[in-house]
Amino acid sequence: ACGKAGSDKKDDAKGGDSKSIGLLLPENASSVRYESFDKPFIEAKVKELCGDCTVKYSNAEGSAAKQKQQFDTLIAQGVKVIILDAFDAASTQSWVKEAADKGVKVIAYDRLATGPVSAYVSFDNEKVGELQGQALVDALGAKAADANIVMINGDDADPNAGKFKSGAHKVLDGKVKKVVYEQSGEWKPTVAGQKIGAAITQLGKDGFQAVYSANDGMAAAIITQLKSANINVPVGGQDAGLDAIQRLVSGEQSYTIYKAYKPLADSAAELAVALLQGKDVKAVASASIDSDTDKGIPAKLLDPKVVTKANIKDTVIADKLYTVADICTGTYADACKAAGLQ
Amino acid sequence: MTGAPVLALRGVSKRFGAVQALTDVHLEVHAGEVVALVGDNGAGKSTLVKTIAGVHPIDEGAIEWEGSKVAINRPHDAQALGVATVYQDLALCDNLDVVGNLFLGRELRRFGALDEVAMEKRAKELLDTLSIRIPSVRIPIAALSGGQRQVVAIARALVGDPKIVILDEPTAALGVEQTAQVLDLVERLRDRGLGVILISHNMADVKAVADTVAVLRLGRNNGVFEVANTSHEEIISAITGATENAVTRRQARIAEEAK
Amino acid sequence: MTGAPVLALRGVSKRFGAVQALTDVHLEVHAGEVVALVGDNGAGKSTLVKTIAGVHPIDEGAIEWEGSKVAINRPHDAQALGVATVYQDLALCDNLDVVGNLFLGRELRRFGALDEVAMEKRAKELLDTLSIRIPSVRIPIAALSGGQRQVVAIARALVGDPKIVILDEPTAALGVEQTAQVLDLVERLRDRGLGVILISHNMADVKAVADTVAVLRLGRNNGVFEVANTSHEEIISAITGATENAVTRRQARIAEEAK
Amino acid sequence: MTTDQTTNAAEKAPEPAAAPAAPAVDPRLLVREAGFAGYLAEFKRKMKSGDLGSVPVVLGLILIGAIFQGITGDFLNADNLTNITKWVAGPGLIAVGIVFVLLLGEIDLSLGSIAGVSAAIAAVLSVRSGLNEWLACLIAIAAAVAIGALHGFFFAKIGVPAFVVTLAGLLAWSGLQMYVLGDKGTVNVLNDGVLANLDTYFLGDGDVAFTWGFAVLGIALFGAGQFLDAKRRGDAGLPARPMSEIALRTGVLAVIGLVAAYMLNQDRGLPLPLVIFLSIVVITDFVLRRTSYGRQIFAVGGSVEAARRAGINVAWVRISVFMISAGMAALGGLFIASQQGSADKLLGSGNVLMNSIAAAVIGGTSLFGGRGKTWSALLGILVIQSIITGLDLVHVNQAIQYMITGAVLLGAVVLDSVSRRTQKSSGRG
Amino acid sequence: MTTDQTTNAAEKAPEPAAAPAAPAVDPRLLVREAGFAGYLAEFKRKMKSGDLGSVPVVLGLILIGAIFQGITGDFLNADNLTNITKWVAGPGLIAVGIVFVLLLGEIDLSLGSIAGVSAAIAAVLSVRSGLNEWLACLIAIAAAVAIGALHGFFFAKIGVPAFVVTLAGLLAWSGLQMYVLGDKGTVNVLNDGVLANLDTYFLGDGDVAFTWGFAVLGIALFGAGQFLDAKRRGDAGLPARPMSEIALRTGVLAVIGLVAAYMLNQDRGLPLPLVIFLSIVVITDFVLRRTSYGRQIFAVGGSVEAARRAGINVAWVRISVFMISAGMAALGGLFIASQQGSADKLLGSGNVLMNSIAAAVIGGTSLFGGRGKTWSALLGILVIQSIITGLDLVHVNQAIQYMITGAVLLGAVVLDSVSRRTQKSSGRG
Ligand SMILES: Nc1ncnc2c1ncn2[C@@H]1O[C@H](COP(=O)(O)OP(=O)(O)OP(=O)(O)O)[C@@H](O)[C@H]1O
Ligand SMILES: Nc1ncnc2c1ncn2[C@@H]1O[C@H](COP(=O)(O)OP(=O)(O)OP(=O)(O)O)[C@@H](O)[C@H]1O
Ligand SMILES: [Mg+2]
Ligand SMILES: [Mg+2]
Repeated sequence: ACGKAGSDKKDDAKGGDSKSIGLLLPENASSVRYESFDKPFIEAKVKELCGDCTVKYSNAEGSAAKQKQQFDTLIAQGVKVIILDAFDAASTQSWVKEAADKGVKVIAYDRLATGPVSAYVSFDNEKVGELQGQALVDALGAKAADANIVMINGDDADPNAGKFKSGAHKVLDGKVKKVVYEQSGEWKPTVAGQKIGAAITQLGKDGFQAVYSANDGMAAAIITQLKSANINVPVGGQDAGLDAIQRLVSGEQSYTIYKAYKPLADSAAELAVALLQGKDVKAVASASIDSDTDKGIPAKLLDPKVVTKANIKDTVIADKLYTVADICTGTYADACKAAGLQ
Repeated sequence: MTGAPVLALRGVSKRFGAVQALTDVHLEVHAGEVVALVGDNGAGKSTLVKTIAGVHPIDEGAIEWEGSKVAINRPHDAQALGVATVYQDLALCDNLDVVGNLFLGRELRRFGALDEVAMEKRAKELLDTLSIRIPSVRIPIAALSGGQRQVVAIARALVGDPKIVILDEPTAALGVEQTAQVLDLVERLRDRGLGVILISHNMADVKAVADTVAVLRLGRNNGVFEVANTSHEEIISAITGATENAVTRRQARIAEEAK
Repeated sequence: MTGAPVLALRGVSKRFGAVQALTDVHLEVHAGEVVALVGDNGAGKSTLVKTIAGVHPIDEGAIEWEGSKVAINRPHDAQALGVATVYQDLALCDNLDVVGNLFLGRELRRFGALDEVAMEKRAKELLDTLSIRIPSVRIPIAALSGGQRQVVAIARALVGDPKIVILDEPTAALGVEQTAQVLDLVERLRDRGLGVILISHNMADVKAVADTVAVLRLGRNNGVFEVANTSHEEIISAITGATENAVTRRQARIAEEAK
Repeated sequence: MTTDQTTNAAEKAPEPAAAPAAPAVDPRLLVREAGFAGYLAEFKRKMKSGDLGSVPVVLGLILIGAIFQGITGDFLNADNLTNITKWVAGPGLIAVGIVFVLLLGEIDLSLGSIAGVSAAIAAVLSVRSGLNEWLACLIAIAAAVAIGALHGFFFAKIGVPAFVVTLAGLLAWSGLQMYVLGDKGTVNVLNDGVLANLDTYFLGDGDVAFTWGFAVLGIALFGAGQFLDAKRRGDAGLPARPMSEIALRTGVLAVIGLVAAYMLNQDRGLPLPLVIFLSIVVITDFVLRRTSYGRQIFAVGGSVEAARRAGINVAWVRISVFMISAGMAALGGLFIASQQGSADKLLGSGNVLMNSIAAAVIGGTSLFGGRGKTWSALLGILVIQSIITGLDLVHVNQAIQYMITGAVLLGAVVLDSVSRRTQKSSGRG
Repeated sequence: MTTDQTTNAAEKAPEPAAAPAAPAVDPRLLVREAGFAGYLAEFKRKMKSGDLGSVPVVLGLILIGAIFQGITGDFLNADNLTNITKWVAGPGLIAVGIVFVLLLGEIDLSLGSIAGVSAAIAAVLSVRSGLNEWLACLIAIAAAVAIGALHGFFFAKIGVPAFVVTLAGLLAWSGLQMYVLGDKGTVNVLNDGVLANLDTYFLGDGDVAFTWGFAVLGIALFGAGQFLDAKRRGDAGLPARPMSEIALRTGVLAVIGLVAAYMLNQDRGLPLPLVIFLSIVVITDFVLRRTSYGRQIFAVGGSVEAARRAGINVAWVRISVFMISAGMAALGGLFIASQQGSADKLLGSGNVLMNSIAAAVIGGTSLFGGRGKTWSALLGILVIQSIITGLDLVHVNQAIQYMITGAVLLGAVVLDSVSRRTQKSSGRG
């Protein structure tokens, strides 16, 4: 359906509930994606599908307890459908059950929340790890078999970090010589930078031939430290942040993983509107997945993509995530020309 | 003593929450005059001193300096006029050493930096004139005895070049010898033409050095006396507000027992 | 005064870092005796008091209580023996009100909870005997004048049932009337058979109430005198360590000027 | 009594014995007139001189309620208010612990980690090891108290500043928390178990009688206590609150209590977390204000040296306060675990500690030691939780939320500080 | 001079004038004997009475070095040591700011956020807006100083406790940080630009002459300063350090400086961050110990009321200290941004503030105000960074890392506190 955007909000809040969709995102400290992509994309798609629907968004700032409060607040406001990107997916069992008892439907977004959720949309996180591993092997090319690898993983407390790690290991173990240093960077750039410093000290400048970084923020710090030690080896991350794309252009970073947020957000919005209007979700979520607590959840699983210097144009620019002008600022202009972006 | 007084309080009042500490108090101090301010405990002497020194601004009334009205809102204002104050609670920085405390706010400098050597020398000289033994001028105030601190506080008032020196019970913690030195000091200050306000509970000391005695009672003026023409008993009865009081009772009883 | 003294110090020494504050000090206090402890500023009087009260444990020597040796390592030990102390620096809790300070550590209780009513009544009675005006017993100590605090500290020592009361310059901040009351109090304590150690720089007060005068000089004993048979001058020269000193010089000068 | 009479009586009739010549009451003290008029007059004077007590915080709460109700229309819903009363228990209990530490003039930065570690212990023992849930909770709280004792020991006996001990604790115990939770991370609490019920149970399963009963009991106890106290003081000849004032106070409490009860009954009834939190606030308030132990805490907070010289065992007071605050934090941690349905690695981290400290301070507990009460934890956490919930209802952008929270916190405290400063210069600081 | 002589001189020859009868020097003071032997004797006495100064921290550093070298064999590599000296600059500069605030007896919880926000401002202005990088950095630092002034204003003028102002600041400025970084999030610093070079530049591009020069200059200045001071004191008749002691001190410094220079030259030379950090420590140390302004800071930290009565503008001292600390934090933030190659939303959050506070305290700055020096920031942050780097070399599990960091921090501070307590009971506390 279409209709005028920006319909009367107050009306909505009073009349209820069949017109608003709750959106709960987990944090915004480690990645900018939530507020710069997921939220606006979902809002836009919901507007497109249902002109007088509104999205009520809250962010849990990295706390499961806070997210629970936001969850209950939405229910107190009378919201009937909630898109939940659980900060701690294992915690949500009792919440989702409570909500289901009150007739509130929950869509697990990005992370598979436990409890009787109505549908699940996500990227395949293990796949992300596998792609990262493969991209690193590709970046090494023929030298891969003789290469020693340093791995800087995400925070142990984040379940997705474990999936990235195991996915990456699945590919790397066997294709490279050895993972010679592996530590958690806690998702923090400064920490990651210091870990790589320790690795250099211990292994020597020639002790490793590539660095796996779980995300781009840590990759940036790793690259800075490598540069200062005059080491030039492939480094990759994930998230496809603007800074990472710029590093791809300048050749400092080898790849990043682009999880096209748009299809993910669009699917979630479609599912939410469908649930709001009482339609079947199977039309969108045709796959099926089991969580720790429930079986046969309708699911839509999307494939992430690897971005390298070569395919920037076909991915993030084509998806209008960034414009060439965004990327090719000041110091990157020359590199952009060389890469054929300008 | 003619001419405008250096310092004059006209109808000063001060209130703390539910307590009216000072009511309509008048006081005059001339150059070269020692005014003793006496009164019972809690009479408001220290409060009066603090209003002059700028610690508490006054609620009502006026303060005149050399004949013209001035506003004293913070200690800095009083110091700028030339008031040096030794507080009853001393107000020293426990963590600084003796030299640091003596020159606090008026450090000697050399090429912009602190001149520790000059300050240390001058500190020793100052303390010598007050005949006190202090283990070392580089010891933090926290390690000094009560009397030693008191002397440091008195010496502080002599750094700089004040026109009026206010001493709030300066000899309370002092030994006989140091007390004598402080009384000498008060006389030297008078001779140099400074005005001195001396608060003391010791009538002997008051009679020894003061020219005028101003009595406060329950936060109000209760008479100003020329020391030369006033007896001990008159002052005490102005302080206690009665001719019959614990002091006279005690004396009477002892006299009786002696019989 | 026969029998074992209630309290006896035998060869007590105390050192603070680089300062030897007490060296081999002896002191005896009998029941019903008022011992005045006098000495110059920094002589070590307060330090001595604090060792008895358990604030600083002694380094060497022994403390005897009713004839037997005791160890006093913390204030609690001294209180348990029956020593009540009024410190020179008062040591009151500024945030508690007068009642709270008076009964601190010895609260009156009723059904396990504090009995504020009984404490407030008793506090008023205690302060009345010391004839001090305090705006209200529910005012925090921070709002009191120097003398008012001192009286609260003295009243504190009378709560409980001590055998020895130590007063470190109790009248330093007091007015003439309150001083008289405190001297009365000291005599009442003696009459009740308590031992009293009184520190004071005021020789008149000392001579008025003390039975014995113990002099400290530079942290060492410098003589014990029977008050009855000793002149003012003798004590002063024991304190200052010289017959010629600032006091005598001042007197001589004044006498000369008077001529 | 009027002041003039007193003065004259003292001056004109000096007693001849050694008995006092001066009255203990100072004639300059502007004594409050007896009766209700005097009460009102004093109230006005206090307002003017800035001695506002809890008034600004309560006004703040009303303002917050009005603003968010105006914007969203949902804020004063019964279920939203019920949610708020449930959610204050966790951070509120931690704030009670903070009040104890602040009264000592110290700070405990590890309370968040302690909340997290004890929630982890309780959950792991009851779920993974299958221990009885009550026992698991007890063990968790005992572990926290032991941790508090350890902190207290290093602080009071070894002399390490509390700031540093608890900073180290903050790191160490969040390490322990991860270790206890193990590789699997998050542990869900048992469905309908003790831990789950801490947050979700409503007394008598929502029976309205419980709510009314609780409210009426509280009001009656308060009124009777005030009345008996005033009577005893009057009998002993001490100044006492006039009956009219007692009636007014009890009346105000009654209105608040009954309205709250009515609101709660509109939703699910009387939430268990509210009952427990309120009871603990009342008990700790009694301990602090009416027992020797409480007096000792204030004394140590006011002047360590004076307390020591009064024969108080300062080390023990300090250690015990750290034990109490750790115990409170543990209890708060269990409520948080119950609320989120699990114990995870991040429980108690982030803003939890900050919010609890802010709550204590907003409620009026001094950061400088020796002044405060546990009620301030209740008032303060209500303010904070109302703002958080209100902002969640408004769904504003996160960055703006941060800034608003910071600004409101500052605003609340500025009001409080200004009033306290006026108060100080009026000599009651 | 020997003590007996002085006493006798004073007692036997009382001057007849109003001049002093007693000497200013107390005969009971155990004066240090002149010459080197006396120095050694005093050193022994100090050790015994617990007045250890920086000795335990330095011993701790040596111990940490030895342990990690033993375990990994890599710790004392030239490049590892160079890395450590580079990495200490960021948190170390924040710790210098903390030292200033602690000297006032206050705490600033917002310094981490301030570091973050100013890194964000510098990066956004220079990269996104294309401003000159020097100008961008200056604006960022100026913004931080303004923030500090705002905090100081609320603290000093309005009377809000510093703890609370900066807690609110912590939240508000991290909101601002996100807002400045905007939707695109992380900003890379310019390649080879000013910001990038803060961390990566080595003086003279690694020319060994710079390292040697810097070391020799420092040693010479120190020795000359000590010598001139002693000479002036001697001339004025005041007790002065004996020449032998000055030689010893200069010698020790020379050994440390030259060894460090040698090590650095084994790797990439003299890192810019080390030079800047050391220079700032030296300058701030001079300001604190040798200027009236520094004296005023100590006075306010020791007793606000005494400082006020001495005519010191307490409000200005407080505000300016918050400005200085914010400025230091901003500079620290720029170094951290340079180190990680970007400014992001997390910069300055998490452990950054904790580590800086811990550094100041470990280094010997008192949490209670009025005692400390900026050198403690240097020593403390060296300890902390050495532990972190050492643990990274050992590859221990994150949970264990947390616990070890906590435990070592505690250990270092216990030693320090015990020594300080002994010192206090010897009357120098
Ligand atoms: N905590 C301490 N640390 C170091 N030195 C101290 C300490 N307390 C006292 N002293 C020193 O011990 C000596 C004796 O001090 P004490 O306070 O006992 O003197 P006092 O006789 O009470 O003097 P006053 O009459 O001035 O009160 C002084 O020289 C003082 O500097
Ligand atoms: N900051 C304050 N707040 C409230 N009341 C105060 C404050 N300062 C002083 N007062 C009250 O004012 C009155 C006068 O106190 P002040 O200190 O001036 O007395 P004083 O004459 O110096 O007495 P003393 O001889 O004991 O030192 C006292 O009743 C005291 O309680
Ligand atoms: Mg006074
Ligand atoms: Mg003394």
